Amino acid sequence: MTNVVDITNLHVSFATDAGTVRAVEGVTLQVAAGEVLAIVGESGSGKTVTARSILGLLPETALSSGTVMLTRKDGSATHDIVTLRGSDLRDVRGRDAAMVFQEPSTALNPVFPVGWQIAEGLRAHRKLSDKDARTQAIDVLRLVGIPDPEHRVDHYPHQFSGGQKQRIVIAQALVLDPGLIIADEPTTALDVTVQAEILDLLRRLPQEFGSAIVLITHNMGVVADLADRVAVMFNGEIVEQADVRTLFSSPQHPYTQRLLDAVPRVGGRRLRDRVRVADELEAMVVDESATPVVEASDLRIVYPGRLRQPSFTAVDGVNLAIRPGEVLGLVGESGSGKTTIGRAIAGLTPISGGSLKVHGVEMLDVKERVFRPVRKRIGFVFQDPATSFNPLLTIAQCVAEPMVVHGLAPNPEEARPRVDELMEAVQLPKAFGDRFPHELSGGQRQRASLARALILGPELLIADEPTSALDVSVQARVLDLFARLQAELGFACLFISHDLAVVDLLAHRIAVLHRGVLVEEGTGDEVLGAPKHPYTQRLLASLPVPDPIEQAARRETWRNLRAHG
Amino acid sequence: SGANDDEGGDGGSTSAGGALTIGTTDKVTSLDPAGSYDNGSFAVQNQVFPFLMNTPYGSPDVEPDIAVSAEFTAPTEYTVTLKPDLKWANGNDLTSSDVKFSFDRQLAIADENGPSSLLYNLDSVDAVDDTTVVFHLKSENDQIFPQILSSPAGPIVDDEVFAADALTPDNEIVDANAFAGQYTITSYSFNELISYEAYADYAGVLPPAKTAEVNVKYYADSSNLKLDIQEGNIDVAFRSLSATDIADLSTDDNVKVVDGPGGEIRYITFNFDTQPFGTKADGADPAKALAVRQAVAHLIDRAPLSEQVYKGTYTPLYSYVPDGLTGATESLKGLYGDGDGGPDAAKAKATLEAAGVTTPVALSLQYSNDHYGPSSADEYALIKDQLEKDGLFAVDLQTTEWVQYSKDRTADVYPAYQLGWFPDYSDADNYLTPFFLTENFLSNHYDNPEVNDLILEQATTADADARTALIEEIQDKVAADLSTVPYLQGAQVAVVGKDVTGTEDTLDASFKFRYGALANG
Amino acid sequence: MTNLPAPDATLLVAHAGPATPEHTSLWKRLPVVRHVRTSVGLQRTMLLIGIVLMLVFIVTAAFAPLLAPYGYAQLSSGDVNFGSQQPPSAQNLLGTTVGGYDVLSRTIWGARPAFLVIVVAVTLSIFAGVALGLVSGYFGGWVDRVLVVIADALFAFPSLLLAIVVAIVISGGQSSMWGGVMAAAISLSVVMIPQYFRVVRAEVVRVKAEAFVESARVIGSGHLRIMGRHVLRNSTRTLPLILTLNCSEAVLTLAGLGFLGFGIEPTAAADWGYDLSKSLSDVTSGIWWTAVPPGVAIVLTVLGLTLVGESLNDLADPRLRTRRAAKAAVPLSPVTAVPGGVATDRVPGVESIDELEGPTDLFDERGDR
Amino acid sequence: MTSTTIGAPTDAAPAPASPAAKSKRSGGHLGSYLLVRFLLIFPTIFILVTTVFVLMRATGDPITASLGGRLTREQLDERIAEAGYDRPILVQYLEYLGNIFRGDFGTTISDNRPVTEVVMTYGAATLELAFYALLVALLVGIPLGRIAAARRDKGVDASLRISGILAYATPVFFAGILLKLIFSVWLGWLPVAGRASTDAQIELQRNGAETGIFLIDAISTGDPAVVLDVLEHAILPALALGLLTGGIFLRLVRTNVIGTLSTGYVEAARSRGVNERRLLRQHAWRPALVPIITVIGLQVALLLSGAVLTEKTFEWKGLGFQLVQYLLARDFVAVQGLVVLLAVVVALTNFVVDVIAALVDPRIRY
Ligand SMILES: Nc1ncnc2c1ncn2[C@@H]1O[C@H](COP(=O)(O)OP(=O)(O)OP(=O)(O)O)[C@@H](O)[C@H]1O
Ligand SMILES: Nc1ncnc2c1ncn2[C@@H]1O[C@H](COP(=O)(O)OP(=O)(O)OP(=O)(O)O)[C@@H](O)[C@H]1O
Ligand SMILES: [Mg+2]
Ligand SMILES: [Mg+2]
Repeated sequence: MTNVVDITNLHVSFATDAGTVRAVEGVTLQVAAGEVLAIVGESGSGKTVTARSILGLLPETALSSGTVMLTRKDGSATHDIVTLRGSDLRDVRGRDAAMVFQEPSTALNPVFPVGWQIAEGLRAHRKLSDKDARTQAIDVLRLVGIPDPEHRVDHYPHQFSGGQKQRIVIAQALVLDPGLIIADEPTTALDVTVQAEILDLLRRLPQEFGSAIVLITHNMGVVADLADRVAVMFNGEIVEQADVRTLFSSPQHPYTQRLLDAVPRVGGRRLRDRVRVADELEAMVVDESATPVVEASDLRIVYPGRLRQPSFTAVDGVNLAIRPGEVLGLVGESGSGKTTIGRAIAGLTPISGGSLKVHGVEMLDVKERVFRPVRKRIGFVFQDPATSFNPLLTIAQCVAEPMVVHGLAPNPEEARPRVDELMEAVQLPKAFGDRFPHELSGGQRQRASLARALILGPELLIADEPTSALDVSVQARVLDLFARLQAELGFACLFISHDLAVVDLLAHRIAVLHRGVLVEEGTGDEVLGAPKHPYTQRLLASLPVPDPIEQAARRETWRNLRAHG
Repeated sequence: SGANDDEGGDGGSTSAGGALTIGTTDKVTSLDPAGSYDNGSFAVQNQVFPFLMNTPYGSPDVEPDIAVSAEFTAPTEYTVTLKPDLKWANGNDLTSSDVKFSFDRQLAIADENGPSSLLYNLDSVDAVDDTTVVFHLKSENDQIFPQILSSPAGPIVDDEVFAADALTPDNEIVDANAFAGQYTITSYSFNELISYEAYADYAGVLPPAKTAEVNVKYYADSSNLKLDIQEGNIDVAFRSLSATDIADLSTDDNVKVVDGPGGEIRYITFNFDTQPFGTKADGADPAKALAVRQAVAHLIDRAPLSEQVYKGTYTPLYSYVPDGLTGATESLKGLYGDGDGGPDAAKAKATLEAAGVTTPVALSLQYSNDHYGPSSADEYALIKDQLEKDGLFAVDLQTTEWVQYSKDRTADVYPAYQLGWFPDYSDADNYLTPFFLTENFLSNHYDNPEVNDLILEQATTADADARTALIEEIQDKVAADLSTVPYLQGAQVAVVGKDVTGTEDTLDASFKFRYGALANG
Repeated sequence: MTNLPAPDATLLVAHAGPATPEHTSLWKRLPVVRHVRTSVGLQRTMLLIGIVLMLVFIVTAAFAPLLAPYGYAQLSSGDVNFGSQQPPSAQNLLGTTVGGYDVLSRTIWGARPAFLVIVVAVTLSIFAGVALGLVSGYFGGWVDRVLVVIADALFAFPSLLLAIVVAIVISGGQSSMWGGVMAAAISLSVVMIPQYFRVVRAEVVRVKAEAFVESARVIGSGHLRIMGRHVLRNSTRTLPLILTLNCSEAVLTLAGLGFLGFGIEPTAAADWGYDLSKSLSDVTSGIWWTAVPPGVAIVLTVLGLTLVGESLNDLADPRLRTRRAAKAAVPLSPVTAVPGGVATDRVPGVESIDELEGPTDLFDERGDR
Repeated sequence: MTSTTIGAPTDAAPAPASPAAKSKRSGGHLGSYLLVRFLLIFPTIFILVTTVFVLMRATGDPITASLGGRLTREQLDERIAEAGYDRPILVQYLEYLGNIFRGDFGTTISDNRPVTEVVMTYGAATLELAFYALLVALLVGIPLGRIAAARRDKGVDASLRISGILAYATPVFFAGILLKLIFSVWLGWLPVAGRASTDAQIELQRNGAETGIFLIDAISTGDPAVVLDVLEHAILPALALGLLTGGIFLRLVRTNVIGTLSTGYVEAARSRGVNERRLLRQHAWRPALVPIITVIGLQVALLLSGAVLTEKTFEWKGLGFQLVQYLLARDFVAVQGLVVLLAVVVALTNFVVDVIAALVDPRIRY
């Protein structure tokens, strides 16, 4: 079999304000026709740069050397992209290799109909009438599974759902029938359930169109699901290349091993157990009879509508309780109301009906004055560590802020000893306290965020997707730390995540939310081991597991579920 | 004749049939004489409305216009007999009823912008028969009244067109062709363009218009007026070009700069209450106050004001009544300065010393930056310089926008300030009565009973020579008191194409610019 | 502690991101200094040209008495009268004006009132505008809506006309230098307050939704503390830009006021706009030296200020900055301004549709511009 | 290519709770959106009128303005009282609002003309000038802005931007006199000032000059010489004001196009081989248009500001220039009338701009 792309000794560096940044250093890589190659590796390791080099899509500030030989699907021509310029380069783009971008919403032009946008690719490569272009666009839309394509072809991107948008982006790549499709994190922006659909679509491309795929992803489950071969990148180099099964079963390079080890799995060993074993902590027994820290009954939260827009019920009749020392995992797909519940407990969103008691305070029509003392006893960890710190304050000042606000310290300086204590607890060097948030990495910031949440010794912690913005390996560390601290300090916790595996690692009990309704609740084993509600089942089935063999089996289950659901 | 004003340079004779185009930066407020009291509007009314009294070309004195006679028939009765068979341009008869109507409505409407205040002495009007009108006056033998009949309060209007108790819109007047002056208006675009056509049946004191068709363009910016006359796009530019423009144009062979006496004067007013040592100021002392005024009069150097600031478009003025009017003197010339019109610092110093005034005298001087043309600032910068040069004064020069200025000056806020005056009619009285009576519009608390009586006397003195003598005496007396210090008199300056004739007929002491006198080529 | 990995060095360093985790000195973090440092190529050249012009302007204003050969209201030197409209000579290097002043001296002195007007106007408006924008954007509600409509209405009114009205109200036209400066400055600030208001409010609305403000709320900070400590300082990003653009607007408005007869009394101060307007009739009479110097001074000052403003804008906006780092594609909500007005340069994103949802958002959306 | 459908769509109809549903608008949305926008015109006008009323009363009265140099204090006071300007300001305000509400704008104090007529004549003139200037600004700003964006940070870009700033930095009255010197005096190509030559204007006048927009009036005379004349007169003012605004537009277009040029969708189109020209003219241009149009709408206010100076410089007897005159005369009635017109124009422009933006941007349209 011929190689669609053959990269030899590729070096890419960027000129930046801070000097030259070497992004890719000596990558050599081949992709055979019809093959799916996954590139994995931590953030910043050069995956995207490598992929973009294949299309010559690097910015002007980039300097590349080496060769990238790209062969046309019918084998009629081969070009070295590194040296190609101008119209020759344009001729190759889209026809020999096409790209599927990560964010479907930014990859589509908001002011043109999708049909027009698909036809643009065709028009760039050959002359054809508007009518033909439209026919082709409709055909390809149908191929990628957009219903009623004759009609939808004239719609604008915002009229499609996220999954559909990603299908359209794939259609744009497909319509030119390229020999290679480069998909850079094609599902990261999507919900698990939607992700499964897109993966299903991608999986069929090599078989039915004979296109090879270069797939870049963080998600080892996706790799297991889709890839034939895997290349692992680290610091701009490829440290390991192997057949997918080989890689998963016997990773060679230490980095690969660490990477695979960091991937959370449903039903894997629970972190809290691990922590307990390691530190010989007492098993924390959740006292079922203790007064719950949080108790919701028939909780309703409605976002008021505006100007002829109906109001929107985000949370509808939810009953739940969190007891002291208990970690409750809250899962559900995007928009199901997880954050809303978390915010309601923290007093950020008013509730509209039912009852919600937090530390015994009824939140319905609560006055800030009444709730303020309670705030001391609640910690909150936000999803995105980058934005949850005031960029103008140092980490120490940020972490000390709760103490100052609650009068426990007159100013951030006085609070410093306690801040240092907590920095240590979250395993950050004390000196980091004097840095500004942007001077920390994502994982470090999230630790600092944890420190801030814990500084007042809260009895309840609300963590809204605290690790979803982090890399797998970093996520693993933060989760570890989290579990350890929980075991040590014994706070109750509402742990919100869309990732079942993550929740399973930490939570005593798991609650599944679907469109504002709590569909299932129970221990991890109950909910994830033997889900009763079809939604939970589907959710579980759409989750790709980082194991090629097991994933192949799950895929079947998922197909069946979908066929019947 | 189409659009052809863009080829410039051929002397403005491009208008067809000898039509004359005049440019001006004046503004019209209203065609209706009851609704306007300003130069721009009066300039138009002057061309198109008849008057009972008017000034013939070249004279400052009034004569009956559409009347055969006008005289006092009793001490408070002024009787005017109209010429017979007068017609308005629209065919209506012009009779005594129009005359009565015109003055009655002035008094009835008494518009805030109107000149009805000029009719202070008019009690009532009787139309005795078709050609006879009797004005009943409040005070006897008013020698000013004939002048008033030629003033902005004097135009006669058509009683079939104008409303009796409200202002009549310009367009209605034009549409009704209610004119009977040298010209009628054929096309009227407010403050943009007015087209005139000579009125064939004009029956006034002036000769028939020399040019049948006249267009007047209104400019907002004098530099455009200048460029247009320079480029030959217009034939006449009258009021107001900047001194620089005039100086430049006078070197231009394609145009002529012509001038005549002007009625406009500039003077510094002293507030007798608040000026240094004034009656309500610190250390009030009339003698010292007078010394201060005299010192100012000694120090002012009119020649550079005229030459440097106004490039000769204003000339030095040494009395209250401007040159060109009957009775004008040069009272201040002998009394102050070097006796020859120049300044004299030594005299000023001596005067102040004699009165025991310590120098420098702090003098707060105000001028209006927007009412008397763009050069006021330069004018007063120079005056400040002149007063301060020898260390006798320390001038605090300030300027204020006109409306505030008008309020402040009468509210005794300004110790000394700029004013200007443009006459309502060309008689010396118009430069005396408003200023130096005890109750005057200056409200500067100047009060000289002798002057007051003399002014009232001249107004009722029928004998012309005796009246002139009185007027001269008043000027001398006020010059000694220095209620105000006059220093400049505006010349009427017109810039005309090199073929335009007749300007000498109208640039006279009547201060009325009459288009009918002009001809092109 | 066997199983729990200690924070290992590779991880920390690998994720430190492109910004070196070093303390940058305060000096280097100052707005303009930082911008010069981060700029390159033509962008840097333009910024530097702007800064040089601005410095020349400031230095001239500060040292006018030393730089100018004569006083601004001096009509003669020794016993020699300068005379009016004299061409350039050894005595008067750039000739004299119609009023008999030395053109060069007045042009140099003219930097002063321009500078003062700028300083006073900006000080007056920035505090009021920022405070109103902060409160309005933070609390929202009806007060906010009303303020936004008022600001928009004032914004819609031609600024020069407003300046005239205010000039009349304040001082009845100008007289003394301070009177003139204050009148121009106050009238300008009437027009500028809405601009600061809009910009700051838009930023506040954006910042208010940021997680760190939420986190301040969660820990129970009071409104005052949140506004002062968290929101305000993070909402001043676009101020330097608006500031420089307003400065150029101030210079131009002053010139316009001068043209319409509201300039500063020439014996009180030298005012470029006033001098320029006085020299218009000179231009048509072939006297170039009275008009060109104040005209060029205005143009260069505005050019300098605008260049600085534009460069700051370009550098603040990652989409406009040359050679931005790849990771710098942080989705800032880019509010930029155009001379004379504030503009959105927002890339239409998905979120903008949400802003069109209801009345509140209509205001939000406008506030952005 | 086979024609099998891949992947059955379960996400075809977006779940109501999904964020995608948020951006799905019912058809009536545009309508109510525009309605709100339209209704905003009224508070804007109200605020402007009130502001101007208060400010104007604070500046003095029309009687002092016109007769302050002629009458004594007592005579002035008497006349002021007669005209009712000494009454409590609130009474005057309510009376004024009442009149406006009844559609009675009154007649001007200083020159006794119906305000509606004043507004029509001068409004038409300014509208005409603004239209020409906008045309120039668009013709200059858009193509040059696009060129600058495409050649960003190259020499062309820098010189275009600096020219743009210079156009904006030169006071319009100064630029105006230079233009006049060059084109009217030295070259003799164009008239110095005014909206039409004397003869043409007389012809227009005779023909009724119905609309006050000279170009339309000229066309309705059917005399090509008049049309030509009117157009000739418009060139310099349009250039002076248009270049100033064009400089701003150039910058605006540049910034926005650069912004969209670096977006994901342009990048995506590039990755499919679409050429740079097309990227600039289609893919980057349309999305950039929405903010550009919005800001252009806001520039109308600035344009009117500039018009004050331009009108005076070029004898274009329009609204801005007259407003200054009336202001100096303290003619409340006239100023307020003109301000109402101004507010309506600005508010309407913003409204129209929003409609256009809605038409360009499907996310608002649907
Ligand atoms: N335009 C650019 N200018 C400067 N540096 C760049 C640029 N693009 C990428 N880099 C740098 O090159 C390195 C590799 O980046 P790349 O985008 O390929 O990482 P990645 O592996 O795709 O990471 P992620 O998983 O976060 O997408 C990074 O250090 C990045 O900062
Ligand atoms: N302020 C708001 N006004 C109106 N609707 C809102 C608001 N905030 C959230 N919603 C809607 O409420 C629903 C639940 O939102 P929520 O943020 O709780 O979801 P989530 O489960 O946290 O989703 P994700 O996983 O994407 O974070 C969504 O449909 C969202 O669009
Ligand atoms: Mg990447
Ligand atoms: Mg959420």
